Parts: sequence; C-alpha cells; structure tokens
Amino acid sequence: MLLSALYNYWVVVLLMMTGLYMVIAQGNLIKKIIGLNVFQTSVFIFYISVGKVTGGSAPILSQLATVYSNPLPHVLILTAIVVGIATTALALALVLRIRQSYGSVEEQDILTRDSQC
Amino acid sequence: MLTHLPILQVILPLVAAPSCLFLQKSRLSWAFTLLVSLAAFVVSALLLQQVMSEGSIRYSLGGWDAPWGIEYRIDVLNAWVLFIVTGVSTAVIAAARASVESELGASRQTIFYTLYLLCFSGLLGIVATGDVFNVFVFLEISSLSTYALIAMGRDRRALWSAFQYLVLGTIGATFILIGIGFLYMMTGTLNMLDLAERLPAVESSTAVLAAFAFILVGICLKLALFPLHLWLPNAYSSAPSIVTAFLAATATKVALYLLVRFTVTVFGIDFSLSALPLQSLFILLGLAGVFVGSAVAIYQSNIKRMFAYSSVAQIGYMIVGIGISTVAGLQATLLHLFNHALMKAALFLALAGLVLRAGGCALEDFRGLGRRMPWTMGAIAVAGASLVGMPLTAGFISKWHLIAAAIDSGFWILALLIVAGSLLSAVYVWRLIDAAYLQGPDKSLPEQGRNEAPLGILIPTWGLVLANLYFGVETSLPVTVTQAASAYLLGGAP
Amino acid sequence: MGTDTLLGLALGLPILAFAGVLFADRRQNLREAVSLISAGCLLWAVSLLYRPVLDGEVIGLSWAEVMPGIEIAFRAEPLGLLFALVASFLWIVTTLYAIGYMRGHGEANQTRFFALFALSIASVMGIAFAENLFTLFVFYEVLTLATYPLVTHAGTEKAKAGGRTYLMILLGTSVGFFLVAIAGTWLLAGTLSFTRGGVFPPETGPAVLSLLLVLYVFGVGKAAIMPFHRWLPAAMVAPTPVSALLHAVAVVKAGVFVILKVCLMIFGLETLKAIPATTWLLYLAAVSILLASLVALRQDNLKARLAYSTVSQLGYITLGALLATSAGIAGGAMHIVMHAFGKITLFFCAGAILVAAHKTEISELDGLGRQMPLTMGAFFLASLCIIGVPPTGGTWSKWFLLLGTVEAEQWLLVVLLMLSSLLSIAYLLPIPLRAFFPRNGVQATGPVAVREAPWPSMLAIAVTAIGCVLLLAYPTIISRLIQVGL
Amino acid sequence: MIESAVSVLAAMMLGLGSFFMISGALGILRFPDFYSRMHAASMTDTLGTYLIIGGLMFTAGWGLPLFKLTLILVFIFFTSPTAGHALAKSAQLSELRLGGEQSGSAKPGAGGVHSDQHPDSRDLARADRV
Amino acid sequence: MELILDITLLSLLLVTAVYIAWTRDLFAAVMLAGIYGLLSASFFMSMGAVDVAFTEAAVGAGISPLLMLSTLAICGRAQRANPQRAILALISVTVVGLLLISATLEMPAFGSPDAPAHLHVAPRYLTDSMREIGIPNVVTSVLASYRAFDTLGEVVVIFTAGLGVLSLLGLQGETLPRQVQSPMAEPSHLVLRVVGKVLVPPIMLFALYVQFHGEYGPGGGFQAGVIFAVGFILYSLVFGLDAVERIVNRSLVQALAALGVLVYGTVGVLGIVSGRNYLDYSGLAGDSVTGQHLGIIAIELGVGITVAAVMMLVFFVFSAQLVRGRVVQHAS
Repeated sequence: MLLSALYNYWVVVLLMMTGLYMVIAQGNLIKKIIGLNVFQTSVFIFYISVGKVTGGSAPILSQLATVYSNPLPHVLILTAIVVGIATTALALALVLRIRQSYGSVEEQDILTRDSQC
Repeated sequence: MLTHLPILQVILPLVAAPSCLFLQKSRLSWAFTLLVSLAAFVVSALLLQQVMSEGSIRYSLGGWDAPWGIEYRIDVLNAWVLFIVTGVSTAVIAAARASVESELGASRQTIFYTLYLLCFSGLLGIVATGDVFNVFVFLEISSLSTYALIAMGRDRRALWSAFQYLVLGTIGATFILIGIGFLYMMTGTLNMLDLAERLPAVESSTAVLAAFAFILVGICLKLALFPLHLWLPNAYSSAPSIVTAFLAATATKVALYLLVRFTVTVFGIDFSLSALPLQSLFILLGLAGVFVGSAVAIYQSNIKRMFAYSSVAQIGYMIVGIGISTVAGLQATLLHLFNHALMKAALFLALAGLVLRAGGCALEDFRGLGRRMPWTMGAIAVAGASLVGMPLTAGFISKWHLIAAAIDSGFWILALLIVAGSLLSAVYVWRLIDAAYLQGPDKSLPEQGRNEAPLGILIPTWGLVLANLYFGVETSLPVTVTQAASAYLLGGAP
Repeated sequence: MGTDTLLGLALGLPILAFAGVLFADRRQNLREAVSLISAGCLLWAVSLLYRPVLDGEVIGLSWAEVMPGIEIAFRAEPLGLLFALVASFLWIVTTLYAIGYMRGHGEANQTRFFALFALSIASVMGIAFAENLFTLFVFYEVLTLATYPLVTHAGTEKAKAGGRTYLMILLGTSVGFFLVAIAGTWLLAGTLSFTRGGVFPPETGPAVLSLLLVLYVFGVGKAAIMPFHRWLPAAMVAPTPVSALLHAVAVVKAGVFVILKVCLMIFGLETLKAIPATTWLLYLAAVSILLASLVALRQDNLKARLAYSTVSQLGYITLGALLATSAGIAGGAMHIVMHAFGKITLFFCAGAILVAAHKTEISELDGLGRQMPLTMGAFFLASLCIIGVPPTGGTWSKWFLLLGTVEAEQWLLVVLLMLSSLLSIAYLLPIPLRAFFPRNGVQATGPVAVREAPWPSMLAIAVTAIGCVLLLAYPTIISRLIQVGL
Repeated sequence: MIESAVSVLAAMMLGLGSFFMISGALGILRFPDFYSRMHAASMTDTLGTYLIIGGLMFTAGWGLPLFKLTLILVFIFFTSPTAGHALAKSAQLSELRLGGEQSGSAKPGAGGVHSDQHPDSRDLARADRV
Repeated sequence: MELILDITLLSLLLVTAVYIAWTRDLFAAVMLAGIYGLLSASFFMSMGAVDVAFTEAAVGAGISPLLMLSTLAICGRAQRANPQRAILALISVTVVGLLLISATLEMPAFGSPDAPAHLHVAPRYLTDSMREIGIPNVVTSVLASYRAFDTLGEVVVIFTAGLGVLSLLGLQGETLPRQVQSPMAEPSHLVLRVVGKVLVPPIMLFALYVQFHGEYGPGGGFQAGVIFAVGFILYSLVFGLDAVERIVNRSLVQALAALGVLVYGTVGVLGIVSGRNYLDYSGLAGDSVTGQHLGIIAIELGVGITVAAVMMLVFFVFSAQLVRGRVVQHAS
C-alpha cells in the first residue's frame, strides 16, 4: 500500500528539510554544523532505503539466505559517512578558531565585528 | 607506460601529498611540489596529444570493466581541462615560495604544500574520472583542502569566509549526492556513459528531472554562478595570494567542466534543453553575473576582492557561451576557460608580488606603482588588457568567438550586451592603470626607490603574461582543440 | 629594393623610432634627431612605393594567422598609400613644429610625447596598409591607447576629465559597435579582407546590411559623426602639436579613411546604393556638418572653433563616402589631403600665437597681424584651403564633392553644401581679417616689434601653407592615385 | 521439553527486561530533581540490559552468537555502572554551581562509545529560559 | 514485522531531528545529535546494511558528539534566541521539499525487488564476487576491489580533514602549560581510572578483531580505525592529554596518517608493476583470488592506520585547545 512504499522517502525528505532549515536559519555556528549532519544523514538513509529488498538479508554471502539487499549503496554510504565526519571535524576546528579570533560563535556578532574594523 | 597515463595523472599528486608531509624543510617541500606539478603537466600534455590523435581513452581501474568497476574516460574535453589545471598549477607553484614564506611563516609551510597537492589531485580526480560517484568523492577532497587552504589566510576574515564556503560547499556537494542517488535509483548504474544510455528510457519521470535540478544547483553553487556566488569574493580576497591565484584559475573551471559534462554527456543536450528552460536560464543568469560582477567590482577598494568579482563576471561569460548551446557557443566557452585561466593566474600572481612588497593590495598601494614596481605593474596592465579583451591578447580571442557565436545564432542584442559587459570591465582595469601610471606619486608617502617583486614571482608571472600575448596572436592550439571538443560533444563528431 | 621590403620598412620604421626615442631619453638633441631621420626615411620609403602602386603591382605582407581565416596582413593599395603619404609628410612637419613649441613652451616629459607620437604614426601606417578589417581594428585600438596619454599630457584635472571622455567615447564606440560589425561581416561574408566591389554575397538581406552599415558608421568614433563627436572638443585640452596630430595627421584622418575603405571595399558602391540606411545616414552627415559649423561660429576660444570646424569638415568626407558615386569617393579622398594641410597650418598658427603672444581667445586677436604678419598670413591661406576657394587646393575636393552630389541627384544636399561653405567662410575668415584691419580703430601707431614663434615652428607653418597652394597646381599626384584606387 | 522451557524462560526475561527499561524512562520524566532521576536511569538501565541480553542468550542457543553475547554482557557489566558513576561525579563537581550559571566546563560524561546517557531534563528547562 | 520496526525508527528519527532544530540549549542539541546517530545506525541495521550501521554507530554516536562536546566546552552552550532569516529559510526549504516530494511519487516502491537499482549492476556483485574475490562479505569486496578507487578517495578525504584540523589548530606554538593535569586525574576519580585501565585492552583487541574480520562479517578498516582511536581517546580522557602524548606523540600520529595513505597508494602501484591496471590485486599472488585477498587485507590495513591516526590527531588537537581554553578561563 502506498504508505509503506514511500514512507521511507517522505521521512528522508522531511529530515532533509529540517537539516536545511537548521543550516540556513540558525545563527549559531555549532547548530549549523549539527544541521549539516542531520541533512547529510538523511541522504544516507535515502541511499540505504533505495538498496533495500524486502526479505533480503545483509549482503554477506551465506547458505542461509538467497535474497540479498543491494550492496552498492552500502559501499557508497560508507564513503559518504567518512566524508561527513571529515567535514564536521574541519568545520568544528574552524569554529574553534573563529571563537578565538572573533570571541563569539554567533553569526550576528561575527558580521558586526567584521564590518566594524 | 603510456597506457597508464590517465591514472598516473591523478595518482602522482595523490601519492605525493602524504610523502610531502615527511619533508620537514619548507624549501624542500616547495621543490617537491613544483616537481610533482611539472610531472603532472607533462603527463597532461602527453595525454592531450594522445587523445587528439587517437580519440578518447578508456582505463578501467582495478581491472573491472565499466559499469561494475570505476572507469577513467579521457576525451578531448577532459584532456583540455587537465592541461589547463596542470599548466596553471605549475606556474603558480613556481612563483609560490617567496609569497608563501612571507604570508604563512615558517612553521606551516609543509602542511600548506601538502594541502595544495591534495587540492590539486582532487581537481584532477574530478576531471579525469568517468564515474559519477567518484566525482563526488574527489569533489570532497578538493573542497576540504580548499577550505583548509583558505583558512590559512592572514587576517581573521579568512576563517569566517572559509566557514561560509564550507557550509555552502557542503550543501552543494550533498545536492549533487542526492542527484546521484536519484540517478542510481532510476537506472541502477553509476558510470557516466552507461547513465547516458539508460537515461532516455526513464527520462519522463519527475525523479530524473529532480536529479537534474539538484545536480545543476549543486554544480552552480560550486561554480559561483550569479545568485549563488556570495562565497567567492570573501574566500578569494582573504585567502593567501598563492591560493587565490590557483583557485581563481582552476577551481571554478573544473566546476564548469562538470556542468558541461553533466548537461551534455550524461543527460544529453536535448534532454537538458527541454527539461528546464536551460538556454534562457543560462543566458539570463550569465548576463546578470556579468553586469552585477563588473558593477560591484568597480567600487571595490581591495583589489583582490575586485578581481574576485571580475571572476564572477567572467564565469557569467562562460555560462552565456553554454547558454547559446551551439557548437560555436560551446567552443567559445572552452576557449574562455583557457584564456581566463591565463589572465587570472597572471593577475593574482602579480598581486601576490605586490602583497609581498607593499603588505596589502588596496587601491592606495597602486599609487605611483608604475615607478616603484614597473615589471609587476606591467604584468597587471597587460593581463588587465587581456581581461578587457584588447586585440592581440588572449581575451580578445574568446570575446571574438563569443560574439561570433551569439551573432551566428541570431542573438544580436546578446552580442551587444556581451561587448557592453567587457566595457564595464575596462572601467575597473582602467582605475588601476590610472592610479599606477598617470597619477603623480602622492607627496605624503616618502619617495621609495624601486623595490620590485622578487624574481621568483616575476618570471612565472611574465611567463603567463607572454602566454596571454602569444595565445592572442597564435591561437592554433586552443582553437583546434576546442573545435574538436565542441564538435565531439555537440556536433556528434567521433 | 623589393616592394615588400619597402612595405615592411614603412611599418617597421615608426616602431624603430618609438624604441629609439625611448632609448635616447635624456639626450634631447639625439632624440629629436632620431624622430626627424626616421620621419624622413618613412617619407622616402612610402614615396618609393608610389610608382609600383600606380602600375597596379600587388604588394602584400602577412605577419601572423590569428585564427583560421583571420590574419594580420598588409597590402599597399592606392587609397592606403594616399593616407600614408599624407601622414608621413606631416609627421616630419609636426616633429619640426613640436621641437620649436616644446622648447619654447618648456613642456614637461617630452620624451613621452615624441615616443607616443612615433607609436601613433606606426598605428596610422598599420591602418593605412591593413589588408583586412581585423588588422585595421587592431591598429585602430592601438592608436586610441597611444594617443590617450598625449591628450592628458598636461596632467591637470581638466586634462584628465577631457582624456576620460576621449577614451570612453572612442573605446566605447569601437568595442561596442565596430567589433560587433566586424564579427557580423565575418559571419555573413566569410572573409574580412578588403576586396574591390564589396565582400557581401548578393543574397544578404538589405535589413542586415543596413544594420551593419549603421554599426560601422557609429562604430568608427574617430570619424566624429554627430552623436559621437563629443571627444574632439574635449581633446582640446592637449598641447597644440598633439591637437595638430589629432586633427590633421592621424586620429580623425584614420576615422574617415576607415569609413571610405568600408564603403568602397566592404560594401561596394552598388550594394551601398541599394541599402535603405545610406540615404538616412547621408542626411545625418549633412546635419552634423551644419550643426558643427553653427556651433563653431559661437566659439570664442580659437582651438575650440577649429575643433568644431574639423567635425563639420569630416562630415564632408563621410558625406562623400556615403554618396556611393565615384566622384563622391574621389571628393572625399581629395578632401582628406586638403583638410589635412589646411587644418594643420591653422593649428600651427594657433600654437604660434599661444607661444609668442600668449593669446587663446579670438576676441583678443584684433590687431595681432602687425606683430605676427607671417603667422596671420599663413592662417589666411589655410582658411581659404579649408573653405575650398581657388588659390588653394581645397577647391578640387569641394568641386568633386559637388559633382558627386549632382551625380547622385541629391539636390537638397547640393543646396546644403553651398550653405555650409558660406558658414565656413563666416567662422574662419573674420579672424585673419580682423587681425590685419582691427575694427574698432585701436590702431597701434608706429612700428611694432615683430615677435614671432621660434624659427622651427615658423618653418613648419611656411611649408604647410605653401603645400596648400601647391596642391591647387599639382592635384594630379593625388587624383591619379584615386582613379587607380576606385 | 527442554526447548519449550528455555524459550518460556527467555520470553520471561525479555519481558522483565523491557519492563525495567520502561520504568526507568518513566522515572526520568517523573522524578523532581537531578539525582533521583539519574538514579532511576542508570540503575534500571543496567539491570534491564542484563535481562535482555540474558534472554537473547537463551534464544541464541550454543554457538558463536552465544559467545559474542557473553562478551557484550561483560562489557556492559563494566561500562554501564561506571557511566552512572561518572555522571553523578561530574554533577557533584558542577552541583556546587548548579544553582548559578552553568559554567562552560564540559560534562565529560563517559566518553568513548557509551556517551548517549539521557541528559537531565531539568537543565533543559532552565537552559530554555536563559 | 520488519516494516513496523522501520516505521517506528524513522518516526523517532524525525522527532529527534525536529527537537534538535527547536531546542536552544546546545548541550541538549549535541546529546540529541548523538541519539540521532544511534537511531540512524539502528535503522541501517534494520535495513540490513550492517557495515554502514557499524560505521554510523562509531561515527554518528561516537566521534562527532565527542568533538562537538569539546567544542562546546570552549564556546559555551548558550545559543542566541532569534533565528534570523527564518522566513527565507522556511520558504526555500518548503520549495525544495515540495520538489522532492513530487519526485518521490514516481519512485519505484520501497523494497520492491524489480526496481532498476537491483537489476543492472548489483546482481553481478552478488553472483560473481564469491568466484572472483572469494570473500563472503560482498560489501567489503565491492568496497575494497570493485570500487577500490572510491575507498582510496575516502582515505584521502580523512587524511585531508586531519591535515586541515592540524593546520588550523595544531600549529599554535607549543606553549602548553605542562603542569595542568586533566580534570579527571584527581585521586577522587579512582573508579574511573581503574575501569579505564581495565577497558582499554579489550577495546584494542576488539579493534584488531574488526580490522581482520572485515572479509567475513561486518567490519573493516574504517570501523577498526575508529575503535582503535577510541581506546586512546578513553585513555587520554581518563589519564590526561600529556599522558597519552608520552606514548604516541603528535609527529608520530602525523607520520602514521601519511603512512596509511601511502600503503594504500603503493598497493595500487603494485597492480601496475604486476602488469595490470592500477588497484588490480590479481597479480599480487599466485592465482587471482589469493591476490585479491592479499590486496584487500593490505588496503584495509592502510585504511585502518590512517583513520586511527587521524581520529587520534583530531582529538588530541581539540583537547589541547580545551586545556588551553581552561587555562585561559582560570587566568581571566
């Protein structure tokens, strides 16, 4: 029935939107990074639900199962998770340096201090 | 050895980057980076020559053939962009030593060169690969290293612009990832050519349309097309001068290559034009980019920021070229890709010399520069003339082809608008020349003698300037290559 | 000496002079000597080309092929040679005059002046001998950029403002319209080289051709057609030798020369007749002649009046080109030479008056004839040449222009030509007359000390004035060239 | 016979374990101050996990999964109480200033893999008013 | 039954995400982000993506909350109330959302076996990978052999991030006041120090198990690297940064990070040396299958080393900032 067929994708879309909203609207830099994380994780969920075959077990070849889910999205998402954590680590390092030089992590303060000097 | 050229092109800098971390002395790491960049340039020249003679090359990684393993496909378009990126990188790194030493201090040199090599290999990886997901991975490598490189700028604004670029860049890259996900879901493959074959079957579904829209927005974010260009001026003006020189001449070019590759090869030009009103969209956005970019550039006091806005304008020209979407239009874009790389690399290297000597690059530093640093100012003047599109310079050739392409497809008004845009760029170049040569040195400043930029920066800068002039007169290489590329992409030639 | 090497010499010499002048920076006499010698050699080389071109020998030179079908190439053909002859002869005279003026007036950074002067002549040679529109456009741009520092020679704020309008209009029109027109021509005709009888295939629509013609006429800002003439009076801030260069030798002459070549060698006389826009542009040229002469009447500053008179005289030449008749083209070409000699003498006199009597306004010139008889005499002769009255060569060009208008049955234009000649008498002749016979009787009694400009300037004025008269007697040198060229 | 008894026992253990979990969650919501809520969370959490894993061990029967489950049990046996202890310790350190503004000092909590202790909701309420 | 589990997990995810967006206390937001990571890990588990679940648990619930907490420790937990540009954000977000929702309507149904994704490239991996590469975990075989170049890219991404963080925070001049102990080092933290000492060895052992078990079950280089780093991080949390620095100082970690990437690169180059294309392991040993095995183990090792080194590097640099931050606070 329709709900089970596309429920996954709708949740993915809603998560994506919450993530994007956080990145755009929230002024705090750390909140933006969390938003970015939520946004990226939603894409991972989308890829994995694309790869799922009902009744298919984990793609580890064994005598027990015959139907497997699609291994390719899993590989892609492994790389994407690594990319996600790499970006988060770099972003947090940037936030620390911004905190040291600007004294605040609020976008508002940074813009005002930038325009002053 | 020749069969492994495509992979050597990317692996050489990729493996060189971690090994560069072991060389602790800064002069050694600079020499190592220069050597690697030169080797990459030689490889790309060989590759271009091979592709021009034998047609496109396929190289399957890991021995698995196309849709299952990752495949490198080098056709004239890839080879051309690879040639530009490696050439610019060699010139920029040749001039990098003095400028990087003065702007970054001694301790951070080795890390700077390692990050530079990573960014360089990331860009090459994007251009050389024939696999859609591989593009995303190498896009991330180049973007991450770019954020880190920009954040190494001297004043604190570099940090803030790096953070802004990171957020926008990550959103762009994730949009591309969503697009790839949709494509994979509808066709089941990740190889570009395989996608091109299987897409027409599912073309009508909105999922493919959404994939096209997402990938387009993602790339335009990376490309700094007009409405999405806000990160570029801050990033380029606060980054170290050598980084700006490299990025201005290559990063947006690679994004443009991606745009051409996706709209033409993967989705097919007729689908791209029918799915979204691409032609009018690109022409409008391109022209808006030209006029807004040039207009804002005129009122900038920081010259690096001024040339950053002019980059936004020049990208607008390239997008207009694609918007015309005829063989001549695409050729004009590919030509401007090459010429713009030459101009901007020369301009920003000259600015690096100025920043090295005068400590900053505001308009006041330009007063009486004609006497203080004649060679650097000469380079800026000639490269500026090329930017404006004066005859006998490379800029004129690409302007000429753009106008010819516009008139050829009947857009007379577009031709006039393009020319008006180049006049706008004449205004802000003229401000520099006027300040440097024609205004007398203001009396308040002590009369400094002539303190020219170090030879290390001057030689590569003038090398690029002479290339600008040479390719303004003897255009057989760029014209034949771009002709072959656009004929191959749009004209259906083999 | 092969004709091709001569052509190469004609193009190379001014560039050598440019380098030579820069090299001999500090030593004034050496610098002046270099300019004079190279000017002399240039005249000698160009005159040697006169005979072969008359016999119709094809002399060609190709430097570089920029793009398939577009190259930087040169060819000596009659019209080009005519323009080159005038330019090289006047280069010597103007250098001579400039030496006197610069020394007398104590101008700053003279090296820059002489060097850029040589560069402008080089670009004029390039325009004269260009084989195709692309080469012509390249040197056209070089000419604009080379003359800009000359215009802002004084370095004052006013000079800079004048220079800015000069550059904006010239660059704007050239890149804005001229480049687009060239691109259009290249696309429609497939080639840019000047061929007798026109380049366009017969089936190209008249609408596109008229659009191209309009783009060309407005694109060549140097021909100072009415809406884009503002740069000429604005360039008056320049010192007099530069104004002489601008008005007589290089800049304006290049503009109208390009109009002539485009009409003759790109459109061709027949197609020009057929284009609807031609008549419309003819009336525009006529209007610009009339308006310019009316404005000239009201100018009190001597150089401003001469500037507006140039705008109206250029209107004559454009008119001649657009008449699309052989007589019209011949008249236009002749007028280039006549106007060159006449106007350069007028400017020399204006400069001499400035140096000797420090006067610039026409109202102050009453009774000056007694102090500067020679200058005022030359001024009178030159005015006759501009007006086109017998003792000077100007008559011939006016005569051919009249013939052209009659041939093209443009009766309204004939009336207009007569009217504008009257106007030119009104704004030129009163100056010398009032100089010799001051009106309000402020007769300076007794002998007044004759104080003229330094001797090199006077020599130059004398040469050009005599030149105006000689041209009446020996027009054949020019007319035979023009016959071959048509 | 033995299998049915084992499966009944497993089901019972799983049921009991999940009951403890629910009661712990309920405790967090209902208890007034930090310490009682923290007590509810860590105690029931540990016991609940033991029971669930025990139930799983019974259902898994002999074999590799059983061995892995015992390893997990031993690991949980060490980490869960320590986590509770660390939470209480850091609250005690910052408790002195619980009344005033929460200093920027990190709540190190138990780093490592097990860092998802439920935050005390009262802090949340006060932070919102800030 | 599977469906109900999947729907509940997704709804929980949605609730957590919305609450993160809504709350203004950063500390709560970071904790919720940790929970969000763990929930998505369990969702992947229910979807059958075991490797991905393992990685997401290690990263989403482990490393990123850790890094965010240390950032919070310096930047404070209060967030300014007024979200600016809220309306613009809402509009653009809803527009993109609607475009996506309209796209989902024509997507192949979730889990349907005849969706194009499962018919074209994937079947070959499932059917032939046992014959060609001979390891049961298909994800590892695809990850390490079919698309080995992607994984090389992944390793380089991690290496770049490590370098980026080092260039930003690592080189601020080593004026670190040595005498400040970690807050945990006071004697009263006896329990934590004892348990810490007990836990570190099993963690290391488990990391090695995961590293070399990658072919047969969930696991692999990346997960092993993270767990290995967690061992060291736990040790530095409990016994202080300089205690750990004595064991593995920063230049060693830097060298290890570079070494991992080099190992991966040279294994690929060996492919060329053995006459085949880049990253083709079949030439490494007698017959191609053992060659593949050897190759996969080698590159998994490379990945493990780099990831462990980078994670340690990042944490050490962050906690150095933390100590510097605390010193500044005491001083000011």
